[in-house]
Amino acid sequence: MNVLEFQDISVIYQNGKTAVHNVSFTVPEHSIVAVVGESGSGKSTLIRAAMGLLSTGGSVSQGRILFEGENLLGFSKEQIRSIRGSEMAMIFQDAGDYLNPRRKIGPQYIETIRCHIQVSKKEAGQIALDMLSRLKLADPERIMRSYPFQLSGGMRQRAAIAMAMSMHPKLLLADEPTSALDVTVQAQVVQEMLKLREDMGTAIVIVTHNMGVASRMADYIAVMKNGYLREFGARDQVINAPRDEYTQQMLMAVPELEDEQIVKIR
Amino acid sequence: MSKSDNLLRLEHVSKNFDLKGRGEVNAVRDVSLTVKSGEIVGIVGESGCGKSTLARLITCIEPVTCGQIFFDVREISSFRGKELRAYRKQVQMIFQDPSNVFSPRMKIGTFLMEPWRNFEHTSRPEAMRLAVEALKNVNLDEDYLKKYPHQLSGGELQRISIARAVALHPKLLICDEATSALDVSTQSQIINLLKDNHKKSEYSILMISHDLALAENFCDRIAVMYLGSIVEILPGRGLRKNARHPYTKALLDSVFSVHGDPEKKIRILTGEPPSPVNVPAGCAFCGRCPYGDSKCERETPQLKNIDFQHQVACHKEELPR
Amino acid sequence: MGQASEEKGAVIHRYKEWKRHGRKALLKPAMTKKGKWLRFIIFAILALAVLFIAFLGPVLAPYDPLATDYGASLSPPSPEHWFGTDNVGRDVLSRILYGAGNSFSLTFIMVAAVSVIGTLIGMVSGYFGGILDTIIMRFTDILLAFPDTVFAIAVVGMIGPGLLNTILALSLVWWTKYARLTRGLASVMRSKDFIIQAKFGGVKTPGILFRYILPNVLPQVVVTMTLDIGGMMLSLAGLSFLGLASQPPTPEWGYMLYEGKSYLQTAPWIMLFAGLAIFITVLVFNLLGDSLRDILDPKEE
Amino acid sequence: GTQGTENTAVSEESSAEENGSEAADAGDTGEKHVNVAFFWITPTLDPAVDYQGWVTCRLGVGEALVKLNDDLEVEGCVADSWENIDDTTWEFHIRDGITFSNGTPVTAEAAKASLERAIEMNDRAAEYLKVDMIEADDQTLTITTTEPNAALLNNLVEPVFCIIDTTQSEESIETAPIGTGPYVISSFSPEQTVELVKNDTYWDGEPGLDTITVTQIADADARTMALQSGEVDITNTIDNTSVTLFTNNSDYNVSSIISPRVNVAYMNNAQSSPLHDIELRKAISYGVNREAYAELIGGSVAHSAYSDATPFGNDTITAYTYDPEQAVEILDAAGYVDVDGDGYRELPDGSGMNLRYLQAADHGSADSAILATAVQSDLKEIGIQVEIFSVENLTEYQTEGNFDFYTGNDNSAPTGDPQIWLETMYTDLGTSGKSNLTGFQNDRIDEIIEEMDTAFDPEERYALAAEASQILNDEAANLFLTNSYLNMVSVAKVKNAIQPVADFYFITKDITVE
Amino acid sequence: MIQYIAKRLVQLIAVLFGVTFLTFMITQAAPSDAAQMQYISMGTIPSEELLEQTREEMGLNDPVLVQYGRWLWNVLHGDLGTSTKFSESVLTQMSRKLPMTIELAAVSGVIMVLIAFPLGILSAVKKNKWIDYLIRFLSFFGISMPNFWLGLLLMYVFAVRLGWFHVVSTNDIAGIVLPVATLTIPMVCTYVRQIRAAVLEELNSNYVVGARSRGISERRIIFGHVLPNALLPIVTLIGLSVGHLLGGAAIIETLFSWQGIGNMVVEAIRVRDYPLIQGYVIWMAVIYVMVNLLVDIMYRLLDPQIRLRKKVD
Ligand SMILES: Nc1ncnc2c1ncn2[C@@H]1O[C@H](COP(=O)(O)OP(=O)(O)OP(=O)(O)O)[C@@H](O)[C@H]1O
Ligand SMILES: Nc1ncnc2c1ncn2[C@@H]1O[C@H](COP(=O)(O)OP(=O)(O)OP(=O)(O)O)[C@@H](O)[C@H]1O
Ligand SMILES: [Mg+2]
Ligand SMILES: [Mg+2]
Ligand code: NI
Repeated sequence: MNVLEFQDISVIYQNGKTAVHNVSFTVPEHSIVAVVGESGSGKSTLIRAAMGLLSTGGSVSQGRILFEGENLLGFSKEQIRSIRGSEMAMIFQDAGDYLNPRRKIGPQYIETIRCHIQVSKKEAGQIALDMLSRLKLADPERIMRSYPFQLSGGMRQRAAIAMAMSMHPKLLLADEPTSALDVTVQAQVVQEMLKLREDMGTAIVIVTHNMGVASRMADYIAVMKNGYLREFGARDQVINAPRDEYTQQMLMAVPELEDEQIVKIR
Repeated sequence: MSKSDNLLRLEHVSKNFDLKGRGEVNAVRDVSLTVKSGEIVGIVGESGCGKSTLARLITCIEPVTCGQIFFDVREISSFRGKELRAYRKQVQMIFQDPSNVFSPRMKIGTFLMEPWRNFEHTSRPEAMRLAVEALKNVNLDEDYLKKYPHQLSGGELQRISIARAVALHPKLLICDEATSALDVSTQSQIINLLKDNHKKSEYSILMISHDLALAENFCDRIAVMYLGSIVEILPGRGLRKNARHPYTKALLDSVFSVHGDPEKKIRILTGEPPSPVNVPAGCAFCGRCPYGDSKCERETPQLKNIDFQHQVACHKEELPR
Repeated sequence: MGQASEEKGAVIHRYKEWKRHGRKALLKPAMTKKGKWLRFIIFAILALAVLFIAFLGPVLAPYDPLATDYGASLSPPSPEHWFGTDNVGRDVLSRILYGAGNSFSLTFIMVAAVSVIGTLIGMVSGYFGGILDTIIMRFTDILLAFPDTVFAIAVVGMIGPGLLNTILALSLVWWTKYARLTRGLASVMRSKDFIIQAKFGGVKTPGILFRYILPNVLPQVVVTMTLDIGGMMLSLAGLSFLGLASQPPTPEWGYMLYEGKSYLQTAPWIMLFAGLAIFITVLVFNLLGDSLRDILDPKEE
Repeated sequence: GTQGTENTAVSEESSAEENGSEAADAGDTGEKHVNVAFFWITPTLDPAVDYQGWVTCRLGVGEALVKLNDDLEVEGCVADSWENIDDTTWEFHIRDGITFSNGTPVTAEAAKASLERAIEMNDRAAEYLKVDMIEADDQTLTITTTEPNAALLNNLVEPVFCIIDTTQSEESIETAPIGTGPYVISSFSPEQTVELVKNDTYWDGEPGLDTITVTQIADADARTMALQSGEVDITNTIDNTSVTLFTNNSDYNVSSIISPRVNVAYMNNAQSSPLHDIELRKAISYGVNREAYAELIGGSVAHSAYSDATPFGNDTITAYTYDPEQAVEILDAAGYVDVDGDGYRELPDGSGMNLRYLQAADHGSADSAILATAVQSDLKEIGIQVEIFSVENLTEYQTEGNFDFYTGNDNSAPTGDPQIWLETMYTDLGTSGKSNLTGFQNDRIDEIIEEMDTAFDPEERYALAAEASQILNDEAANLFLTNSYLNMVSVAKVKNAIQPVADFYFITKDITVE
Repeated sequence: MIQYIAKRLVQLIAVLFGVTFLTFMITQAAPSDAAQMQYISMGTIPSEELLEQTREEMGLNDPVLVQYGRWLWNVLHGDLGTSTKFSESVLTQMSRKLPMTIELAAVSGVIMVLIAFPLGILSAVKKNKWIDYLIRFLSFFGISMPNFWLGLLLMYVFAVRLGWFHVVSTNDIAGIVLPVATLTIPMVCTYVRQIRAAVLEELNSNYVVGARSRGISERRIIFGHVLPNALLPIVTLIGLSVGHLLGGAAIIETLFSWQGIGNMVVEAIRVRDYPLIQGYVIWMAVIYVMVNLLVDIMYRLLDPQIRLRKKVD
């Protein structure tokens, strides 16, 4: 069964720009789909459309987005709100930016949990702490007591993942979750996300610039350019036998360490 | 050591930023490095490790806190006014984000003519002609002269920056993450452009990047920085093979390869770089280093030659490769 | 002083702007570019019309604004005197038309002088920073803390009333606003890559100030200037109303209000029309400035 | 005060239909109350300080030994009779049975103490009386002067000489001096309000009201509007144009008289000013249309330094009439011609002439500005250029002598006597010539003043004053423009609110409500 | 925190010195000195010798710095001199006028907040709906109106014609409504736009998107996140404008015969009452100091980024 399915989606912004053209692809259960493509190609637009969080003036002009078989676009505001965060969650490039800078992580976390299940603050706090420790974050209590800016980028990103995962959503949408991070930290986050899928079976759609990350994480890769989906396929096929010319070009352009290049030539 | 041999020499250069009562940022700590004429030297390291600061020190945008920088045997910290301008004519810089480099309200033409007009006092028409030529050099036509920066793409802007930077035949070109804001395909075009250009004219390049693979592809030598200091300088080729410092290795391990084996286990480095504010003595990497011991905590390791063109700052030189 | 006071200074500055003009709605309705231009053009035409009237006032005025006619004093609006006459029988319409010229030229001179001085000081202070910058900014901080008119009144009080002194007093407070604005922009720009790049292009300091920084602060300065025309006009009118600025019998709107105040009931037309003249002009320029900001403010993009 | 608030509440309810002239009703208590607006209430009420006595006097709290009636003649008050024993000795008899409002009898001793206190504390008081010695014997008060001072009787009406109970502490004199008037201060907030209650032991019959609230409203327009809005029941000195709102309106009573105040455009007779030339001054005097001004701001045409309200000699004086041709003739003859063709005449030596006219607002009244504008406009007609400077601190400019004209709205007979005024404004004699800012000098005027010192007969004094007036006119000393009106306006309920000619009076025992 | 306040206080005292010195110097530059003013207030022209003698007595011939020192010494002892106009101590004058100004400032401040907040928030939340357009349109009117003109019109309509309120200041409702209205109408108009902008700025920030993505309800987002955050700039500004109000709304106070400090200073200026003007300026400086301190403290309390920066590094 598919968790998410884009059916012929087009998104248009108020200034008349069509940012996404007739995109269709599916996200099967427990799978990781990486969306790659150059900047401005509509990657963020696409996954934000699924969340119903298009920035001002954007709207889906055509197509359907099926979440577990139901058309999200037909949902009422309240309906979509109730599945956000619980059924499908999202993380962003700079997690700190997407948390209220003037409130501690703890209250925001608890608030999120209590938006979806009827529990006391204390219980919610416990859930939060559990989740944080599950993601192997050192000193979860301190994280709960910290303001976003008091944590390093990596910590924040992982805390954000924890927050997103605490309702055990079926789908996690990640918009460039590692781009703002250092390579060493990026590796940590990538590993974490892979573990999530293993442990909880969450399907993940990850938007990234980094072909290396896409290649390492994804089961399927979607390549976008100028709002069009150029290629969608299983990871091995896209990486090793790209059909689309643009994909080929792009893969050629990615610099690789010497020893890896040998693999490529082979 | 002849004059032409060492174009740029940094000796124990440090830079602290005063945070006004909240301590000091040790952005660059005791860095020594040489760049030979015609050589391409890469500087890699994570965000915030002091790469850009180093570039700003070399270009006299910020004064050094201590240490000396020699350019063609002359110490640059004393440069003022005319001398400074003459120096900057020889040392050009290309910035990370091309959209920040252009004054939003200045036409490309004016921007391009600037070096000739100011350094050579060329007449306007002549400067214009030279500008067109410079544009051709980076595969752009003269229509661009009349455009405004916001009408162009990042790649085009970066080409124009390069065109201007190499216009007056500098001796040293500093590229501060010159391609990291661009898409991969644009990135490779720019890199190729730089490569071609470098072949034609004999300047040195100091290439700052956080992309190890890119650096390996492009540089003769690579300096790896961690928390403001250089931990290893090694030849550009065969990074994985040569790397000795645990940090360099960890960096290499963190790189995800497109064509690598997806099932390969990710070896991760725990923790994150400490804050550069008031860095304690000892090996800066010690806290995250799997081999760190009490000596590492106490003593700051110095760069030592261990091979041709290969220096490492680590107490554990004998560690397995 | 740390960032707290820097930020606070910025907030206070914004507040001042708001208080003077109150049009700093940072986010406008997401209007299309065309809509913005249309709005701007409409207000520009209106503003031009006001200016047109101001400078053609002497031609358009049916009477000599100074000619008294004791017999016809305080006569209500009529076909001969559209806006009625004042306490010594002068034609109110003619006085308003002539007054437009006076009110405008004063306001313009002031806005121009103040913006040039303020912008220069702000640019230099922001670009070079250092102790000079600190002093200038502390100074403006203090000036910002005083209510504008009251400060001007106090200065007028010390150096004596009169139009020139009033202008001086208002300018004394007002330049700080431009200085703050441009200083803020310049000090941010100072470390911008394009300024550094200019140095690599061999541009000398004056070149950087005038060819790189100035063009980039100019749009904001122009917007502020447009908005200031209204604010300045109100301040001037306020001081005139307290009898501290204009001298009789010069037709000037604020002063006409001052004169007309005693006839609020017996000859309301004097105040009504003078007040309306100020109100409409200020409104038009406020709207113009607002729409200009929409077009020029890069934040909108 | 609570009283005021109550009334307000009443007027608020009824105002919709009746515009709140109910205020005097004071609800159910049956108490007779009015709200009065003064244009000025002092920081303290001590009559001996500065001009504060004027306020004490206007409040109906303080009374002097003698007072002025509406013909500006002296009448008895605290003293019921007096005698001029010789050139330097005056004997007053203090009314029998008169008491201060606190019940203490007013003896000659008490009056003496009060006068001496005033003389000690106030230079003006000393100047007015030139006292050598005061003696008190039972109800008889004898004043001896150092030199003949024929103006003494008149000068004693000055409110600085209000007889107050000096046995009070200095603090209570400041906030609530005890006088002999019809009303007593019950509370005082400086520069804002005074609450008055009636003096039950008043010597001259029962005062017409139980309580009064007096509020300071400095601005004439505000006073007008406050009257209309029902906040106050009585006020005075409102602009002439505003008075038209109340005349022919049965809701209000208007009491209007010609005041002793004269609107003057003083001219600088000193060498430093072009107006030093009498021909120029004459031409200017012919060039101003006083009749029109009188119409414009309300009042009568002024003939001289002394208002029509004073008993000294206006009808005998030949004054200037509006005659622009004559003015032009004089100017042409004296060599003031327009050489450069700009429409304005130059000085005989050919240099430009632009006369500085200093104009200052007087108690918030617009009259001085109107007059300045009118004079400017009229003089333009005969080719004389005048530039008006609105100044607030007139005195500062006057002292510098940096003016050609300045405005004045002056009471030339503050105590009903002509001498003081002439002495201060037109001579440099002795110490008293303090305010002769225009540099006027005339030997005959100096003589007249000396004669006045010993002219004890009022008729003689009046004749001297008239002569002086004529000289001032002949010399074209200043532009005496109009005599102002004084108005007192009250709501219909209020009876007997009459504007007295001497404007240091206001609240009288006669004012009452129906 | 206490240490911080102490530090700020020291800085602010320096400001106080600066301001007082400046005023003192400006007064020195005035055309007539204190000796002249003394005579002028008596309406007399002193001779040169007399003037010189008085100057000597008053110490006006001492070096300026000595005079400033003496003056400051007196000020520190609560002696601000004697008002030339009212021949009364400046301190008494001011202590009489201040309560009035404070009353007006407090009432206006509260009313302004009560009106401006709901309107501003409404306008932001209903961005680009007709109510937003209406509010913004009206606010332009309020801002462009000369406030004394507005005051006079209000006075005429509501006091003279309708008789609802008083023309002249009194301490009851009827007396305070009009000045407060005249003061608050333009202020409300500016604040509505400001609050709208601040709320919109917050609404457009990423954390709102973040909160939405976590399924938090719109109401909670607005009242739990956006408003508290928007409060920081707004509260600061309101603090400041209360500071301004405390400086006395000169024109309004004059117009409504409100016996406050603004009215006083206008009068003082009219008659060149330098000691009174100086007293006023000192009061303003004190307000500046207080408001600044309050604003800074508020910043520290409300913005954890600033409060905790030290610990972060
Ligand atoms: N609010 C908006 N209004 C108008 N156009 C928009 C808006 N947001 C995005 N766009 C446009 O839509 C296109 C797609 O943007 P999007 O952010 O989805 O790209 P992206 O692939 O995520 O790029 P990046 O890799 O830089 O994040 C871009 O051309 C962008 O300019
Ligand atoms: N002007 C400054 N004042 C204070 N600290 C500074 C300043 N400039 C840089 N730093 C600090 O110095 C350190 C090094 O900064 P630098 O910009 O050189 O890093 P970088 O290696 O170029 O990072 P990136 O890859 O993100 O560009 C950082 O911690 C930074 O915060
Ligand atoms: Mg994106
Ligand atoms: Mg950098
Ligand atoms: Ni080590």
